[in-house]
Amino acid sequence: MSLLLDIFSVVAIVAGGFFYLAGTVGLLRFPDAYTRLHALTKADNLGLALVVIGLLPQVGSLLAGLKLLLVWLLVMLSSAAVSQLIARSVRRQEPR
Amino acid sequence: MMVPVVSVVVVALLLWLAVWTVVARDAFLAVAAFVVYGLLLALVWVRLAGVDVALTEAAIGGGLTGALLLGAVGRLRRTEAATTSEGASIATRILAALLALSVTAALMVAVLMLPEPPPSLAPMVVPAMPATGVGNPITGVLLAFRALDTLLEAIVLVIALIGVWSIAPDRAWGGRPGLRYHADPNGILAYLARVLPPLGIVIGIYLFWAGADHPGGKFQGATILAAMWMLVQMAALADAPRTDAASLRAGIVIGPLVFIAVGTLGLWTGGTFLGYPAGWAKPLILTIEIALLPTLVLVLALLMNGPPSRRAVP
Amino acid sequence: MTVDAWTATDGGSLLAAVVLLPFVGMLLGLPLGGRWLRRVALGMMPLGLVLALAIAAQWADAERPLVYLLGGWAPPLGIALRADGAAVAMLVAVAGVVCAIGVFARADFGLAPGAAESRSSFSYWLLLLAVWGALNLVFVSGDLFTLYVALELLTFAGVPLVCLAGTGETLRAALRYMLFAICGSVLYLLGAVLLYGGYGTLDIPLLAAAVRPEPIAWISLGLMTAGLLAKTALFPLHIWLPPAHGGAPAAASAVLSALVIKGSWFLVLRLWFDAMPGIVTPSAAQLLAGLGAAAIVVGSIVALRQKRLKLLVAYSTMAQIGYLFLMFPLAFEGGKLVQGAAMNAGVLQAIAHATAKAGMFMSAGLVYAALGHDRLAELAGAARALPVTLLAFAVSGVALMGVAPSGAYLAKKMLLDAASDSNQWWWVVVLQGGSAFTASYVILVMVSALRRPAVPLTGVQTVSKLSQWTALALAMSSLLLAFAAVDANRTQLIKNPLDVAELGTTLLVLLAGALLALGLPHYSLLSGSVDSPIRRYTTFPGVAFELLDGWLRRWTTATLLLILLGALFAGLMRVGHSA
Amino acid sequence: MNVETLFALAACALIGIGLYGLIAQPHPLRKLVAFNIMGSGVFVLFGALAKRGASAGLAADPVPQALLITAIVVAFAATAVTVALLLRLIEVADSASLSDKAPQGHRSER
Repeated sequence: MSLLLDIFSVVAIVAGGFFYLAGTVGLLRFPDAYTRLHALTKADNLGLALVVIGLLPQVGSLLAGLKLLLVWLLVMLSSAAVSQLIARSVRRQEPR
Repeated sequence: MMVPVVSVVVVALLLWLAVWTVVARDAFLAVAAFVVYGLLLALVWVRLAGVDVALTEAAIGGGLTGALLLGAVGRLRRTEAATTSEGASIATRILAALLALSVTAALMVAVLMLPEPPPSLAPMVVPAMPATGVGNPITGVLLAFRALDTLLEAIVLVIALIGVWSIAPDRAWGGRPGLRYHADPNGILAYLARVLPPLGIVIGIYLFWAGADHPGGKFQGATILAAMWMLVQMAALADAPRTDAASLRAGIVIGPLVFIAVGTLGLWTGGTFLGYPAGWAKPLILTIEIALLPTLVLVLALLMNGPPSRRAVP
Repeated sequence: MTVDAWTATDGGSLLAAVVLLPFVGMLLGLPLGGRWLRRVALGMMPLGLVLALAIAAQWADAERPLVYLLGGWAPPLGIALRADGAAVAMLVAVAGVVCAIGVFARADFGLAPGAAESRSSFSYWLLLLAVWGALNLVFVSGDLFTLYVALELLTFAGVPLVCLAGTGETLRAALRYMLFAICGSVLYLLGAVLLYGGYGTLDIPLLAAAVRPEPIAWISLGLMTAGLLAKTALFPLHIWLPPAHGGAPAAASAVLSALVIKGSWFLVLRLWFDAMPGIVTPSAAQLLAGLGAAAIVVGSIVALRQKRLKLLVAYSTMAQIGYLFLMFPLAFEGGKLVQGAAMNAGVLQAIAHATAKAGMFMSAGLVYAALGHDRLAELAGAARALPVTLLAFAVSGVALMGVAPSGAYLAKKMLLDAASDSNQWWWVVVLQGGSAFTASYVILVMVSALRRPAVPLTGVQTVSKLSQWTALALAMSSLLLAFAAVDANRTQLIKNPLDVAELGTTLLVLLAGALLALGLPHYSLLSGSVDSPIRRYTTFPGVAFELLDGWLRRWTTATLLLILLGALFAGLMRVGHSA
Repeated sequence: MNVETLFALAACALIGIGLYGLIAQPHPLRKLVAFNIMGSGVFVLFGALAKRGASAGLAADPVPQALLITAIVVAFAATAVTVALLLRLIEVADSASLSDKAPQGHRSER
């Protein structure tokens, strides 16, 4: 059982790392602010989710698990809000 | 002992970011790199077994300092070109680089010659901890053995705030600090500023409360609470406070005053100043921490706000 | 080191009280605000003076340094407050000067009944209390990290005093001061960190017992000394001093010049004499005093070249700071730094300077307030309009020159004795030359002010009588300081000022000063003319020194020199120990 | 080599990098950033020394760690005062230059 859980964790975290990598490559390679935001928010949120899910079987207590979920929730909330703000500010600066 | 690869990678990234911060052509890029640097630094602290320091660094060193510098960068764009043209000559740069290198080399020599076994006060801290009634040795140092430093630190913050206020324009004295924020009341920022603070306040108070026995404490908690207040201001849900408000000023000084009062209580009950009567250490330490919390939240947020800049009476 | 250093003595709690009293005043004044600010500040001043005097009495009774263990925790775990003779003397002197400055500033920073709280009054009184508390902490703290916090307190309180006027010029001076001072602090902190790594303590007596001549100690002491010199503005690190001290309001300049710089200077004293006397070498002390000598020459000559009175006084502060470092090479006995007559002379010099310089800045400020300007070339008639003020200026100048029975005189005598005892004749030259330089700018100001104006002065504003007399009182206390400072077995040090040898020296000093005052300034003292064939040659050195000063006060030069000096000090400690 | 030595050596390099920026960068804000880099170098050095001092069952010497928290807060206060001064200078004088020859301000607002 614990071996299965360990394998699950490794797979989930490696997958999460892959999404982070993809998001970062997108950030560096995409041509404009909108596409960069697109790469960053989508890929990183998924990456973080996978890392958190991968870590959940490894935590010792319920409280620690709840803290991990809280971290996830907070990052989702702030990254969603901040990417909105960035996109709006980019659009405001564009010539119409 | 082998050095973990992660540490080597962190060090390499840290140095690269530091160089980038110093040589970047544009001030905005430099400050942005500095913010990332501050977050990376928090990782360094975790690797150095300093979770308390990591929290402080992430909250104050990276977070507040970074936000302060980012705010400043936006407002000095127009002076940047003129000042950059006063740059040092190539010869000066080479000389500066040589000197900096030799300082680094001398320090490295000193570091490699540090004594073995390393001196440490940990063996003295551990047996003294029971007398303080708290479980986190860092809290013990900050509020019992070296309580004077912590009291002075709170006073430093108050003096820094007086200093920041003192450069206000005369016409704005007593008025509100900083810019008046305008934001769409139904926009995403306002949404965030409504959803996040309840959660942030709980987390801030949790960090504060955990500080007695676990990593965390008043500074880390106060920073989060101050950040929540800043968020509400930026979303234009509430304005910055008037700097002549009596309640605000009382909140600013309550922490150090209670600290001094508790210290004097120790003197009065036959001990020494800042000494805690036997058995009373933990409640008194908690009293000090609770009194310091409003001071820290207010001063940290007001330092971010800057000097009063809007007329008191419109 | 005896066990005395870590056992609490009677009356130790007074040390905690003297540190906290000004801060309590500040913390109460902030919420009370308005007219209460001045009341609270002025109320704290006599209390602080009484506390300082009580500490002095306790110290004299105990015949040993006072020690207090905060919270009952002994170093290295806890923090000890200690007051030795030097600390007690500085505590009393600073309390006295703060009281006088408070009385002087009453008029400038008061509020009329019913008036709204003003920015300058709020800032001035709270910052004055903060400076005072920070200084007391510097004098009595026995822990290098607490001293770091004290230094930062002093900087954060001192910098805003520079820009109370709020003009671009003063803001720039304040920013420059702040940036340079935090460079100094970070070097100091770096040194303290290395010392902790090497010896596991930050307590000064424990450190003195543990420290060994090895790279870590040399590097730490070099870094910390350089950092502190930057905060003290010793030549060539005076980048921030002239505009900062010259641009602030008089009551603030007096605080900055008489008090704030003494904090970091005192810390150099603590480090060299108390924390690491075994590490310091004579050659490093020669360098330190050499910088002091250079400060006297450059500061005085550039002072003579100034067109404004306040800037002249600011540059004279730069020169006088040099004087404070002359005692270091004279305090060696058998190759070791010892706390003896030379160190006492240094502390006495600092107190004499604090009182006289505060008086001088006050008089300069009063001249400015009365005439509406402080241009030296247009001072004619000022002495007639403001006799008490100009008398205060003259008395301060005479006290600084080292004429009997001033504190500076006694200090100079003790240093001259030490110099001839240790066969360091060159310091005799510097000490006497310094007096001549001081004489020169006092003569320049007095002759300008005593001259009859071409057209009678009109529109002279009345200035507070109390402020004028306060300036004079401070100047007089500096002039009479020798009587207070001398102990029974040293009375022979004060000679009759009319004695032939004494009078001869004084006259020689005055003559040299007069010659300098004739040759160097922008305009001729005799004719008032700006340009003549002879003046082109006599003013040449002045112009050259002005250019040098301007170059040194560039940011890159100053920071490079800061690092170089740190390296030089570390190197000289190293060289002294390999020999 | 162990972790604390690695970080201590890196800290020395950070101090050097910050020092260079302090000397060579003309803009006050850049100097301030460099000051923060240099300061963090000093802090990391202290932290590495604390880790070296791990003993008596603690993972690090708690005294330097407690002092570090104080030092970080003091450095923040220094940054806040400097930023406020700089922004006000720009407001009044329309220039951020530290040189004596810079414009002295055209507005007489007080």
